[in-house]
Amino acid sequence: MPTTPSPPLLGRKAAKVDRLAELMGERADDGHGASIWREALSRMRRSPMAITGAAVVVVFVLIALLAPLIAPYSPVEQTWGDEVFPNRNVFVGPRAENWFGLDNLGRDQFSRMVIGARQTLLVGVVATIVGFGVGALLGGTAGAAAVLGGRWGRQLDNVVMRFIDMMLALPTLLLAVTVAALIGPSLLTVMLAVGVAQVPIFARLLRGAMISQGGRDYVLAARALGVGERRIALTHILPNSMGPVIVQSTLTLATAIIDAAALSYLGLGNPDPSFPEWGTMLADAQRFLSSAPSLAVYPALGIIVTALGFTLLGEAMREALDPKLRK
Amino acid sequence: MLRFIVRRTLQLIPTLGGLSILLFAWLQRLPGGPEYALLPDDATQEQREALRRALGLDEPFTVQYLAFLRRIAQGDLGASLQTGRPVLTEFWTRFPATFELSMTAMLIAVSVGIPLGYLAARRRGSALDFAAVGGSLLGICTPVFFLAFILKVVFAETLGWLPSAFRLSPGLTRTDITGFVLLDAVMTREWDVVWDGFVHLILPGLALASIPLAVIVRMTRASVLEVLGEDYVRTADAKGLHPGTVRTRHVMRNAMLPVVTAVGLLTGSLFAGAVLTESVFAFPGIGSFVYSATQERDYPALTGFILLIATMYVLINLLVDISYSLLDPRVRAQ
Amino acid sequence: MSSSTPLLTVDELSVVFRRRGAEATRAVDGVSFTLEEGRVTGLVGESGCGKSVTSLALMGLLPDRGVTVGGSAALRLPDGDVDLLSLSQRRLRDLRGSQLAMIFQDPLSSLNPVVPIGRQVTEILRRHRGLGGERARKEAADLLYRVGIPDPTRRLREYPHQLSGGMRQRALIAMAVACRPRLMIADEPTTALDVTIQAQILELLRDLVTEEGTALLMITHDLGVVAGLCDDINVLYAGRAVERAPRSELFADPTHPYTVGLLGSIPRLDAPRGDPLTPVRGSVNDNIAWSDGCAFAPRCDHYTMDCLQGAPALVEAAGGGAHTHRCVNPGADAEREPEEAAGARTGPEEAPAPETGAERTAAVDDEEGRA
Amino acid sequence: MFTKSSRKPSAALAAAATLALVATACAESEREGSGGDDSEPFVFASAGDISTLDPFFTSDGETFRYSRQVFETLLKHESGGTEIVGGLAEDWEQSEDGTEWTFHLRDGVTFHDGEEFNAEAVCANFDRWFNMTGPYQDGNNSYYWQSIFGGFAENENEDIGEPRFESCEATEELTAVITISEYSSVFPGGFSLAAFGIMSPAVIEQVENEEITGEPGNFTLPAYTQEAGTVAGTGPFRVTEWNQDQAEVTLERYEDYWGDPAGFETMILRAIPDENARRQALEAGDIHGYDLVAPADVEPLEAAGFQVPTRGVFNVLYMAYQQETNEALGDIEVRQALAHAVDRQRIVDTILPEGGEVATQFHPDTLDGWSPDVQTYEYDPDLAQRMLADAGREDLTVEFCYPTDVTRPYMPAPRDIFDVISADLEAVGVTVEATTYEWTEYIPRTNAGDCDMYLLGWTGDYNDAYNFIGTWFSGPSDEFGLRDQELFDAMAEASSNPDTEERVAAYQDLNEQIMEILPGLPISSSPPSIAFAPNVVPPNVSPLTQEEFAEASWQ
Repeated sequence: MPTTPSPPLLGRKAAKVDRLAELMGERADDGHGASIWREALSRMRRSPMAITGAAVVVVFVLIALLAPLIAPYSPVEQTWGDEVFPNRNVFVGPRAENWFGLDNLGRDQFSRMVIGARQTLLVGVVATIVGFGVGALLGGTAGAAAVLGGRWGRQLDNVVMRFIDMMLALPTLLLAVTVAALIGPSLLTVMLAVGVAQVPIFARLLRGAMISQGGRDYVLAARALGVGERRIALTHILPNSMGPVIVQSTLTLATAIIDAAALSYLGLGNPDPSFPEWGTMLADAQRFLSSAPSLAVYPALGIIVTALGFTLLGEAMREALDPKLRK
Repeated sequence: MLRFIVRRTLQLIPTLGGLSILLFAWLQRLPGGPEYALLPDDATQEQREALRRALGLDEPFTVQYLAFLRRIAQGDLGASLQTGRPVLTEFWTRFPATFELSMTAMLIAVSVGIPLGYLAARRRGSALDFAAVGGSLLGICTPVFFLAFILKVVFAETLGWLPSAFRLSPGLTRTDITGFVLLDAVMTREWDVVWDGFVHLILPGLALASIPLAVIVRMTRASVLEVLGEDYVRTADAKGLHPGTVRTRHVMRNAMLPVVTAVGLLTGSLFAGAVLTESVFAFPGIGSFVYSATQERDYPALTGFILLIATMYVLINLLVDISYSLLDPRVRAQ
Repeated sequence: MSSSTPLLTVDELSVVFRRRGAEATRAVDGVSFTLEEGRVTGLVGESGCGKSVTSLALMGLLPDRGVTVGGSAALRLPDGDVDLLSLSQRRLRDLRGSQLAMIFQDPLSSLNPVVPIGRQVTEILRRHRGLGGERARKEAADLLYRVGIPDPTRRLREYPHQLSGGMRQRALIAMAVACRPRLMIADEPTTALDVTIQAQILELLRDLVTEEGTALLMITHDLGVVAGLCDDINVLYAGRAVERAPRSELFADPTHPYTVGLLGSIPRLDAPRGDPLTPVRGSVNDNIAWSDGCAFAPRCDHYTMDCLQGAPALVEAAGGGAHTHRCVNPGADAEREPEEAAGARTGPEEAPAPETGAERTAAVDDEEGRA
Repeated sequence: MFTKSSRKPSAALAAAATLALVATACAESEREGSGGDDSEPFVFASAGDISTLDPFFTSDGETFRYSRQVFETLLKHESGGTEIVGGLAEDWEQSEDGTEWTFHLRDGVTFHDGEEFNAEAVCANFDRWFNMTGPYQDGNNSYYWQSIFGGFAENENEDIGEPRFESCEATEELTAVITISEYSSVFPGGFSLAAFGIMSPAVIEQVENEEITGEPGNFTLPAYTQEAGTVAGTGPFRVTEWNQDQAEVTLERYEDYWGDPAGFETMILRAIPDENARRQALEAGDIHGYDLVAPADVEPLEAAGFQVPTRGVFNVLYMAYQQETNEALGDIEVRQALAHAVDRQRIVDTILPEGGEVATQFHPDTLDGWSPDVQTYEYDPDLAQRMLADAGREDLTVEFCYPTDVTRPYMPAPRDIFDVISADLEAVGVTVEATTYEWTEYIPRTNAGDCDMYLLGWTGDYNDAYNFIGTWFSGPSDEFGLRDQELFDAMAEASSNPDTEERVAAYQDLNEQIMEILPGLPISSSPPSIAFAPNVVPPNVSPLTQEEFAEASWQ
């Protein structure tokens, strides 16, 4: 027996509240207060595009990270070199010990694909970091200068943007070819060339985002509150402008992998055959397309699926972050 | 309007000027140096040194650059090391081929991409939409040279429907007026040449179109989706206008604005994309020449071609900006 | 002016949105009302209450897929009645612009930015009246002049962004009245405009209704507009009409707590300084499904367990006649704030136009517009 | 019009073919049987376009392929072989000391422009070349003249060597005597070089005042070298068109040719730089033959009915040791050990085209001077490992260079070859650091001795062993870091000996010496492949890649 009986009114009220809470349960307010990113994430969790993309990317990254554990053989040793005669059209296809068969020098194709994933990821990531780093530096400088205004600001913005225009006037592939031809073929060349080609894109994107953020009311409000200009640029505008840049990074990973393949095809790829990389493998294997198509098909599929994964993820992120498409 | 054009044109000067410095500096520093490309494999070190002196490669950078600028101003881009012919001549003899190829690719991209993008947007979520978006993603993610290869294997080697290489069948006689194969052939009514030129453009055109097509599909789709949600489209519907009128005058006219910009940028980049496609299809244009120029360290040709391609790219973008401002009265007013 | 049968009879209109992977939403849930020629009927409520969806449903402008429209909307035409909701798109297109016209909220975004004003006016004349070329241009200029745009021939050549906000709304109205429609729907036509312009636009609408005998369905969240313009008023909440009355009765004797709340959130000149406004708590998101009870209950100060026993029916108010409401214990509010209700009675009658500005600021939390 | 080989569309791929719907309609009507009719043009794809119609100005093989069909030289190599035989000269003799060369010219030869061919015409050509001035003297515009005949009548640049050419006299209508200052083993081979194709004297007169314009490095050759219509030789084909925007040279049969008329009425040379694209074009029927077939394509092409005749071997691929850059390689025991470490047979078996063989010395056995008694180095990794241990070099590290993006006739897949060698070296405990350069940079780098070890080779210009070994071992060089004056002196002596028999014997000695010194390891000699469509009767394929396409015809 309860010592203090509840007053009827209170009981009734409590019941009412419970009933209401129950009715409103599923409509609980989840949007308010959540950051744009949390919101975007929850939207992405519902998008099949994002899930597919993320799954591909996760699998790819896992393979790349765990490559040495997964690969059953050395990707370099020509263990079965006496079984393959490319000049006589003798190749070895998939079999029990070599799941993807042997390459043209008698190496285990599966191990090369697995280790290749790691190299490919490395190329993509470093190229993206180069593009992102340099591009964000240039774009951020120009953007901050433009937002802060003043004569110097405008001039700085102008100078940087003219430079970016210049780079933009060189179509990306030409830019990459020129860079690669300049420093000679190596893994680093590929990464730099592909990265440099992405610089103007990142720079313009960040500058554009910063300028549009600079026009927002909250910046005006911060100004009105006497917050220092530099502080506004660094702590308010910049972080709020990163969305499109981060999306672009994801997309650039895909572009980098594809562009790296193109450079390899043009003979500007990584020359060290002991580090298999999908682009180089594809470009190399094209010679055998008529006699041993699978040598080209494995790396081609690898590139396409991975690039697709990153693209899907990037596109899903873009959609999730785009206020216009939030519906 | 005129002021807009003048201002935009003036903006090109520092861009191109800076570009020329950048290019010149880059190419001067390419390893190997032109003296290696000029001489046969077994030339002696002394011969190479002599050539360096003769070429003025031992002079200070600024001296070399000023001489370079002076020559450019006179329309002299030097002679190609590979062929010994003037770079400008090389460019213009190859330009028509690449132009026709790029235009074919763009035509494919635009004529397929825009309707497809529109339909995908109109039927958002349908199988068509899924196929269009998926296909365009696939198009972007497939290395162009691999795609070109597959196209050749399927249509040229296996089916034998289309030629796998060249711009025209060997031995075909044609009257050359402007260098533009199709244009000349139409002017002279050489219909066999028109047809031959056309079938030779299909495969490389398709390969080159893959990326612009993918971009245009997705761009059109996104743009149409956005415009379809705009109030003025609802207004147009509320006026009871024919769906055709609404589609052309109200939806497409607005949705095409960003697509026009993209088409411009893509057209410019096609000249670079041609490097891959042309070399796969042995298509004798700017791209295959640039490719062999990088292989052969053909300095003057590489400098000249990149400068000309960049100029062309910049000019195309100027044209796009101008046409954009014609299409969008809001930009014009600024 | 008004004839025996109403021009438009909307009966049990319902609109359900279905999205893949999400629960169906009943945006409009059995709304009924009538429109008479020469009269202005108001549809009032917060954003999200279904008023805009109602108008779009009547115009047939809702998307084809994912939307189910129920009920009927009989429009009286010279050659017999038609049900707007079951007409073919082709037939509807013939009616839209000629018999039915609509004026939208944001005049800038409702005008095509890349087509000159003139073209946007003449295209409707060409479509429905077969006017072309010079005649259409002349007629368009006349129309612009009629809606109060000076120098109309010049304006015809201009683009929307070159016009002021009020001018744009006038141009939109010119398009709406171009074919002398029998029925006009105005969806928040003044929300995006300056206060002074708002008044002018409202006056213009009033004049058009009076002169042409058009029936006007006025959709607004702004009680000031309602007070100044509407003859009959429907208050919508969560897709249902919660109260319906002629203007004077509604302002004099609001019975539904929601209506009372709306009226309570209007600042008034005759209220003592420092008197707090009494806004309605929460937002339109804080409701429950009508099937569970009164959707307004979570925001209502006077709900009882009875309110949670299924949807309340639309009943005649104490005053009787045309005044109906949907509330199980309507008395509570009347008791609570009698003097406020009384104040409202006199207020809107002589509501001066400028007041609407103040009302607008009071309602700024409703800034999402149509989402 | 294009013709197609009529193979059945594969059903599996047909599904993917919807994109080309447009083309289906045409395919049927355009398809026509190829072969039989000699008026159908024969299309041959090379890796690059030609650079000039007058071959004198170039050193480029693609141009020579064209010019050999249009211009003839005094001497030439026998069809399909390496023996020097009469060309425009029916026979010839040399003086005892090898400085006076008398050529007895063929009778009844006419130039394409109708001019008579005679000794005057020959001397007009040589005098023209000898008396060239200005930009014509630039090494870029007269490379082969300078390599064979030294300098000019008046050298305008101190870098140009002394002239070896003295005079050309038309002693009789059909007898020309060419005098040189001193004998060198470049003769008589030099007279067979395509750069010295004999051109009509009327043309020479016509172009006398044409100038090379531009500056060094930016030369523009005279207009007549760029547009067909002026040049005229005596060959079985005359050039009727050079379409530079299509990279296409059209040759027509010269009906008044002195020898057997060409089998094709029209022959077209087209450039397809990409090796895969060349193969696909042949398979698709766009061309009827191409050169530099990848070894891996040989089998599939043959299986599909294409002809891939085997050329004779006339090149060598070697792995060089730089004895100074890496002092460990200065140790003969290390060099020998590494030689034993490499499985050259596997390279020949798996990578090189059929007909390739392991090389025992620095030129193929087709050349006189090849010695059967050179020291050989069998594949024996255990021995290699032991020898390295004996030399105290168990932890040897070498920087190994190979070129990218290039197919040389002696080296079809540099990267694959490097891969195999590097794996072999690693197997005996050597650490291999891979470095690559693009071909144009690779040559100077290796010449300058930047690489410890590298791959390189040579294709002969004519049948003389000195053309091979003299290239490398005639003097101190940075490419091998070789400073063996004794060897160099012996080389010079051999080369200037006009007596062929003695010279050949000296070459054999030299080859034996070289293989003991082991400056590098000769890897292989292999034939570059050439392919033809099934309906073509191919010409005799030449080890020197000097095919005479007049011999070819439709089946």
